[in-house]
Amino acid sequence: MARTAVKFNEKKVHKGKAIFRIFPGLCKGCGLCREKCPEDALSWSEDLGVYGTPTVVADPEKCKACRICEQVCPDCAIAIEKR
Amino acid sequence: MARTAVKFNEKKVHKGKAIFRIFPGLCKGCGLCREKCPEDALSWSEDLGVYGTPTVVADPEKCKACRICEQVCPDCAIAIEKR
Amino acid sequence: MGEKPIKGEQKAFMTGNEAVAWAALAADAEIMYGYPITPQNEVMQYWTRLAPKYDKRFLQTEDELSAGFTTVGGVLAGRRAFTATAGPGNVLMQEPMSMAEAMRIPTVVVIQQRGGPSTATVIYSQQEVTLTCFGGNGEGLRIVYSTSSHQELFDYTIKAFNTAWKYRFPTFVLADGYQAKMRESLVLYDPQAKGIEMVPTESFVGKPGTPGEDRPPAHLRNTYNTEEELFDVLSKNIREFEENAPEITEYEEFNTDDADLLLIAHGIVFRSAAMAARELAGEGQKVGYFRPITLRPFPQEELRQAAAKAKQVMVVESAYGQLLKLVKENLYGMEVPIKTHLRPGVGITPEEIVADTKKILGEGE
Amino acid sequence: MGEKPIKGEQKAFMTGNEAVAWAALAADAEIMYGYPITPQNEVMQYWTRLAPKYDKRFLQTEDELSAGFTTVGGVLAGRRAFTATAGPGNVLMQEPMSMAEAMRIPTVVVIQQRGGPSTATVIYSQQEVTLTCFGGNGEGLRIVYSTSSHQELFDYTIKAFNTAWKYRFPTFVLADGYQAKMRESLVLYDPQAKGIEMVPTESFVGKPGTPGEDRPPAHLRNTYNTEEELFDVLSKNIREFEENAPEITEYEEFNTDDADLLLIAHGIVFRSAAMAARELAGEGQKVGYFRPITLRPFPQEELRQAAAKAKQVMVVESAYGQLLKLVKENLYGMEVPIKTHLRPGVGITPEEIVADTKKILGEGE
Amino acid sequence: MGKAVKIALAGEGGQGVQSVAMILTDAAAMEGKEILYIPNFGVEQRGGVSIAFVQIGDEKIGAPKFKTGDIVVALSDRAVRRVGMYVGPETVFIYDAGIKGVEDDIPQDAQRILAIPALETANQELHPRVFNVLIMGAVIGATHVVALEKAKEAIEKKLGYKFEQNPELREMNFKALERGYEMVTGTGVA
Amino acid sequence: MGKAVKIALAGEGGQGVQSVAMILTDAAAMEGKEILYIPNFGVEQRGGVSIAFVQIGDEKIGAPKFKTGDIVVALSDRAVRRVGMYVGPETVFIYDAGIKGVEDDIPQDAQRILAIPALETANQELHPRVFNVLIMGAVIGATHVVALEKAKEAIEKKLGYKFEQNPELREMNFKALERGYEMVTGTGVA
Amino acid sequence: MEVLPKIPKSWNLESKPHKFCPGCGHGLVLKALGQVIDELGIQDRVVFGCDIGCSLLAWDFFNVDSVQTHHGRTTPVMVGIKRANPELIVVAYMGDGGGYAIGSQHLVNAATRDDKITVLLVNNTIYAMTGGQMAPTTMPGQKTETTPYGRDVGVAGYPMMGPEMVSAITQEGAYVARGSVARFRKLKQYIKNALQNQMDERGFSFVEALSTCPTNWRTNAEKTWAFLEEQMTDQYPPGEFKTPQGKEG
Amino acid sequence: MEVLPKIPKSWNLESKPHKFCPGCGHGLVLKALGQVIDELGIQDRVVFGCDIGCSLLAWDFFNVDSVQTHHGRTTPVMVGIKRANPELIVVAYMGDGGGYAIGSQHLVNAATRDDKITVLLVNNTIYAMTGGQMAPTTMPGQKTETTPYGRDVGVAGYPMMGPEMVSAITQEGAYVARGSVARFRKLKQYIKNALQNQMDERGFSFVEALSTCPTNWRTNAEKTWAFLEEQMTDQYPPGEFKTPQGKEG
Ligand SMILES: Cc1ncc(C[n+]2csc(CCOP(=O)(O)OP(=O)(O)O)c2C)c(N)n1
Ligand SMILES: Cc1ncc(C[n+]2csc(CCOP(=O)(O)OP(=O)(O)O)c2C)c(N)n1
Ligand code: SF4
Ligand code: SF4
Ligand code: SF4
Ligand code: SF4
Ligand code: SF4
Ligand code: SF4
Ligand SMILES: [Mg+2]
Ligand SMILES: [Mg+2]
Repeated sequence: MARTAVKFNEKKVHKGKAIFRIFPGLCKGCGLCREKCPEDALSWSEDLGVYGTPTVVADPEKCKACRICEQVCPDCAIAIEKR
Repeated sequence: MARTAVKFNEKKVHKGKAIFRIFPGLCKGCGLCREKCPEDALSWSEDLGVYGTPTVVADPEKCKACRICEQVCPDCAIAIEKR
Repeated sequence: MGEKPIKGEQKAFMTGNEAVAWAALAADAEIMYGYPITPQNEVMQYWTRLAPKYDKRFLQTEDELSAGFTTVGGVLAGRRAFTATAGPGNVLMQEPMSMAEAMRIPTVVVIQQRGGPSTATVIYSQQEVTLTCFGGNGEGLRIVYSTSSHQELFDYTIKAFNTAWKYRFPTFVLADGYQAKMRESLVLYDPQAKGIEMVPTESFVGKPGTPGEDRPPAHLRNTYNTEEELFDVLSKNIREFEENAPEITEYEEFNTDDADLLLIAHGIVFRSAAMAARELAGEGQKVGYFRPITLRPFPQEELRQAAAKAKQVMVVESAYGQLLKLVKENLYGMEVPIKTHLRPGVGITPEEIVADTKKILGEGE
Repeated sequence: MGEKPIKGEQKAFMTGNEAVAWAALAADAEIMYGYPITPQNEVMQYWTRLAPKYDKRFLQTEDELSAGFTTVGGVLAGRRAFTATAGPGNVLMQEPMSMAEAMRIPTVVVIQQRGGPSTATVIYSQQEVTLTCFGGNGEGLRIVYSTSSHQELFDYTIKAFNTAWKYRFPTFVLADGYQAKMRESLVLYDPQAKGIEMVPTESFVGKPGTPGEDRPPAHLRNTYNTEEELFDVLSKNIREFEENAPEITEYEEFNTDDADLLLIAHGIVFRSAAMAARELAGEGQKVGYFRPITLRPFPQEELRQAAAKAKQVMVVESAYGQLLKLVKENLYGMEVPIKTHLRPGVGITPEEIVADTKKILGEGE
Repeated sequence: MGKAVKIALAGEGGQGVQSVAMILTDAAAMEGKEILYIPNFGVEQRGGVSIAFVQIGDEKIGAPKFKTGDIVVALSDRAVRRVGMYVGPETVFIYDAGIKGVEDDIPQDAQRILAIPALETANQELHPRVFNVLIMGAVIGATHVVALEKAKEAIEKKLGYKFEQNPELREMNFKALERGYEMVTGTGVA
Repeated sequence: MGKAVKIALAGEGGQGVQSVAMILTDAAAMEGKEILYIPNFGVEQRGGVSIAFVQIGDEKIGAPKFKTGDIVVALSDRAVRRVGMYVGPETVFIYDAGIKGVEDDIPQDAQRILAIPALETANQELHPRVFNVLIMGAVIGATHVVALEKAKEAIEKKLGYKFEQNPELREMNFKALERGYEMVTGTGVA
Repeated sequence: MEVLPKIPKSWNLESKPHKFCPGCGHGLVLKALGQVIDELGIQDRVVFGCDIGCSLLAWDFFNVDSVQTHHGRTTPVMVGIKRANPELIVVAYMGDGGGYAIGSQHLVNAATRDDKITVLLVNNTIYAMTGGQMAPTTMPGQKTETTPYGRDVGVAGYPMMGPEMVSAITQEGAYVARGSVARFRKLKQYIKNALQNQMDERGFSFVEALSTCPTNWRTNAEKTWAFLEEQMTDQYPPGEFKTPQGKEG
Repeated sequence: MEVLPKIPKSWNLESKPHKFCPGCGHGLVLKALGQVIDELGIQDRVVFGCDIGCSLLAWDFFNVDSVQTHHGRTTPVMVGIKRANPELIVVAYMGDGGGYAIGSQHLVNAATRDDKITVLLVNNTIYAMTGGQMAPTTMPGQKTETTPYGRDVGVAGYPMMGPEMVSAITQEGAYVARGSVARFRKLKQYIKNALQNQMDERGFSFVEALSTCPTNWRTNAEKTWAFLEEQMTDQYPPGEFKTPQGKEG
């Protein structure tokens, strides 16, 4: 199972209200999450996703850990944990 | 056109309130008309219809020329005229 | 489960459609899916009368596409499932059967041929041979039994389930409106009493255990991304079809040694051909017959051997050259002259064949 | 009516689907009915872009049954109507086309073959030959042109309308996913400018005058009460099909005199075969080719003549023996050995054919 | 090629020709004969002429239909017209004497042509309902394809439950069978 | 059998290989060449590797696909893996030098293997958007299948309307074309 | 003087008596349709399409151009004709099997597309032509050849409510009604409204006609009427379901 | 420690990232379905059938037994399975083309028959897999590959209202709802209700999911959401249309 996390290539931001995890191995860079974040906390990241397009990253200052981005991601590429 | 009448073999009862015409060349003896006559004026006739089954004939005493029998005949085998 | 529908053997006098329903029961078929069409209707009608007594099921669908695809579903669920159709229904049935062919789903379909093309007649023909053997957008990896009597309808309907489940190709019992509607005698039997074991069925989906944990999930598909992927699947299926063909093919022949004329016919027309051949043989003429029982795979070698010994052959069928095409294809390379007696959509009597045969043999003199 | 879509001649570089749409416009087709399916989609997509400019119509239907039956309706109303489909859509199209066949309704259908059976691939194959020639529950009274280039797609789509309306048999243009999707050059033209007169259309229903008074009503049917009635209709249609066949059949051949090997191929595979033959001929080998352009009716006499002069023939196709069946059937009685190069569902390059040919010719030595 | 007797029975939908065929073939089956019986069928549920093609013999029967019958029976004007095609020079053609307007349609080339007063007899002497049994008697009389007694057994099997309630019915049916038989044998055919 | 040049171009959906093929074949068409161009296509609308099969020559082209390309270009890791099958001993194989983790997948038997810094050059010297034009330049450099000038004409035809508004774009495209060309010719392939 | 039966002018006398069984409701529906064609004066531009099912027996019923199509396919053939020549008035005539089972995709999609055609569907609760199998409209408990012990709704399903379904998916210009041959005048009016709607190019028009099949019901005249007027009418409420806006219901 | 993405247990990790395009709503619908399967604990007895259309890309999406069928034919295949083995919980997963066009006869008849199956239909207003042609659900005025000048409802017809239609023909035990991937929690609840309804053997259950197709809509993330949440939601009101009696809506 650890294999999967490796495969999906977890990156995390561990600051502010949430632990924000993005899995570039799943992210297709569609941007649906960015549009839906009520805090405008998501921006494009340097890391590239499966299709070679930018993934997203959360601004720990802004993120309220509402988990909307996680919910709307069609690829399960985001995992939010409240801290 | 006269040919048609011949073909359908008109018979008529010319008494009472109505001229009742039956065309045995059309009548299949289904009996739908008999059931629907509000005056119970129709009975089976000696004449045979297209399928060798009895046709119907109206009792001039009873018939009120309501034309229901004409209307419900699926084969257009009855023609009623008020007198 | 109720008790066995047939115990031992039982003489009966019934229609072909009834024989099919009894055969399906005897074969322990579990569910029929169907859509009405003449001359197949009575298969469903007998099945629906008999089925509840033996805990069998039936679903009348909205059309033949659905009848075929629900049958596919029934088989996927691991049941001996079947359907029956004819004519325009058989045309529609090709869509589901092309899926069954692609995915090696052992469906059983009974076809009662009627006049064609289009609605044509509800009566009779042998015009669905090409359709049943090669319908769909594929290469015809199917098994087709052409029956000629009620006994055979019964025998081969039972056998069809075993063939289908053994080899996993869609299997057809090909009869016609005459066989469907006529009454004649036959012997019904319990296959087991005859030593016929029913090939066990197997679920494609819904096996025990949690997929991905206790066992791999079934991931069944008929669509491929690249030509090469498809080619590999097709090549395997074709190879298996061809390897099994010799085991599957069946035929019947008479008087094939040194025949002046070899009659070739299938299905009910074969009966007329056989009677004609026997009569003429009785009169001292060298007339034999060859009858393919499996139209697909075709008994190629056997026909070639029979034809090799004949001076000429005559293909007799109630179609305009559908068996004829199979014969020519399978006899390719030989030079034996082929005569024909082709009557699309109408029955053929022994008398007609005798007359034609005599003319031909007369010509030859 | 808008102005002519194409004036005179015009060089173009486009996909085959686009060429079909332009051809239909050039042929003054009036309405297209269709249902999406890869690789045919762009025919509709170009037609819907172009049609309104020239006062043409389009209807996207709910499925291919409807696309076929609305096309039948459009033709009955007296319009040059057509549809296009592929693969599983072609399977469904057989129901309406069997009605068109029975009633002699001059429908035009463009088929872009894809992998089969079932959904298989959306890409390419030559596996719909049997289906297109003989699909349905009848005797295959259809006309099937197999094209091999965009120029031919354009030419034969125009011609298909004329053939259909002249002979009143359903007419098919049979191409494939490669031809549909690839781009190459061709010359578009206004048929009239080339001296091609479009065969006038005629209404089957809705003619002027009151039926039963000014003229007899059209009472069109495809169902008959007795076998004999059907037989008469079929016999007439078969006779007319066969009588017209010599006028309809088309073929192409090269180097057929005294060939050590005659390649037989159709459609886009023919291009590879032709290149292979020319290359080998260039190298001094006696290799020719024969290409049926009409697969139905089949150029039987012409192939027999060509094959008679060959030491052996090789059938090359992206199917498992569909052209091969036609060849065997039509060459029946001859003994010329038939080799095969059968690649169901995958493309065939000239190189492969050359390699195979050399092996065979080598063997022969 | 078979000494099977070929019988075509034709009439209007209500005249019961298929019941005649059913009972007749049941009787033959009881005698262990080989039988093939097929009704005509078409798109119309009623309205067409109903025909029963029956063949009874000692060996397996070949084709279900035949060009020419040994016995062809027609019970209505339309039936007369429809079954003409099954009559040949060897055929015994039987029709009901009460049918009108078919003078020109009676086949000319039959071996023998018999007009029997079946309908009249049934209506007047027996009951209209047994008309078809009377016809069955005639067919047996013309063919001897089954024994009269077996035919009675078959009738009993089929209608026994009705006879229980109304034994007179049995009487009438058997009488009809015999009358039909006599009509044909009495007129010298056998 | 044809001196047609056979080119296979493969990349991810967004990398524009089909546009390269379109412009290239347009240019060839302008030169009166015979061309056959076919994209690969499958059930997935995106997500698969996009391949353009292009053949350009003086005579009619035969089959649309080929076993072995003269030039095979791969622009992503998946593309490298996917097009290996089209590489033979006569093939010039070109791939982007920036692709990681494909060491084991680079075909071994090609005539020549070229890793060109196309992505990097486009990103750093020009603009990511002209990456595909740069690739076109490389293909032309490797094949001389059309004149560089014709390629510019074709680009002009296709993108002229954009260049009107922003003439710098034209500059950048032409530059990309030339840089691509040089990358290959400069490294000695021709 | 010989007098003619009162037969609609648009009927084809050559094919009369027609091919339907004694007491068959098809005759009544077609009588209503014939009278409507006469009254609207459109005999010269009606195209009548009949399905496979007993409706096919009407292939030469009228002196109007007629096409007999395939089972369930009359709707697309008529749509094809109408789209190709909108001047024509097309009537797609079919049974409940043809319309609600095998051809239901065509009905549903023509309705949604708002094709300017008239569909006239005969609901006789049965597959009549094939000898009396269950239809989508077979009544709960009704015995048919494929529900020999009566239609068990838990297994074989519920009756299809056609006009209700068509109403749910059609536009404002559509006309949807259910009539009955037991209420001839109403039925005729509905058919007339439906054709008028097509002539006015308002939208799709659909009439289901409750009808009789004494042959397969195995009913005499009395029971035939009773089944139609009682059971069927309870299950299938007649009336207009949708009338085009700006037009009285 | 490496942390797993929050992926439903019933998803098949081997086939992830899945084959759908970036931003495709199919992924969301299948996420909801996956979570429901997990929560109901039925991974061992669900059979998942997918249609031809982008739904086919889900043929190996789950760790549940799955069958990819033909275009429009997933309903009958699932009906066939359910009838043959009622223990299984079957989900017929399809697009608007498969469900409302080519397979509409199956949808309508399975609904009327009250088959105990769950149909989950993805409405993305388009034929996505074939490259963006008009679907029955294409919005008025919407440009597609076969309505290049926008859907002209007078010619190409009106959007198909699926749940409305299914509601009109289903029985009391049926469950009918329309959700949207923009309202994930509701959608998931509807899917759960639908499956629960099947498990309870109450009746047919049907959920339409409004979904996105950025590839064929040619929209960026912003416009994708806007089209779904504004235009589509206006045309296609989400909500529960039919809930089984004795159960709260
Ligand atoms: C494709 C196809 N399937 C089945 C049939 C057989 N068939 C002919 S009529 C009919 C049913 C007719 O029922 P309905 O439509 O209700 O009309 P009715 O006869 O009751 O008037 C069927 C199933 C056919 N002709 N074609
Ligand atoms: C019989 C048949 N006709 C047509 C097709 C082509 N086809 C494949 S997918 C599709 C449309 C899919 O649209 P939809 O059902 O809405 O699913 P989506 O791709 O939008 O998710 C079509 C028409 C086919 N595979 N089979
Ligand atoms: S929604 Fe998911 S796939 Fe899309 S950009 Fe956000 S994290 Fe990536
Ligand atoms: S958890 Fe909520 S606030 Fe934080 S990034 Fe996601 S959507 Fe924005
Ligand atoms: S309704 Fe007509 S056909 Fe029936 S019995 Fe009366 S007159 Fe005769
Ligand atoms: S007209 Fe009226 S009263 Fe007279 S017979 Fe007919 S139904 Fe009876
Ligand atoms: S079978 Fe029924 S529907 Fe058909 S014609 Fe006879 S009565 Fe009418
Ligand atoms: S084409 Fe549309 S529906 Fe299909 S996978 Fe891509 S985004 Fe999803
Ligand atoms: Mg009906
Ligand atoms: Mg869709």
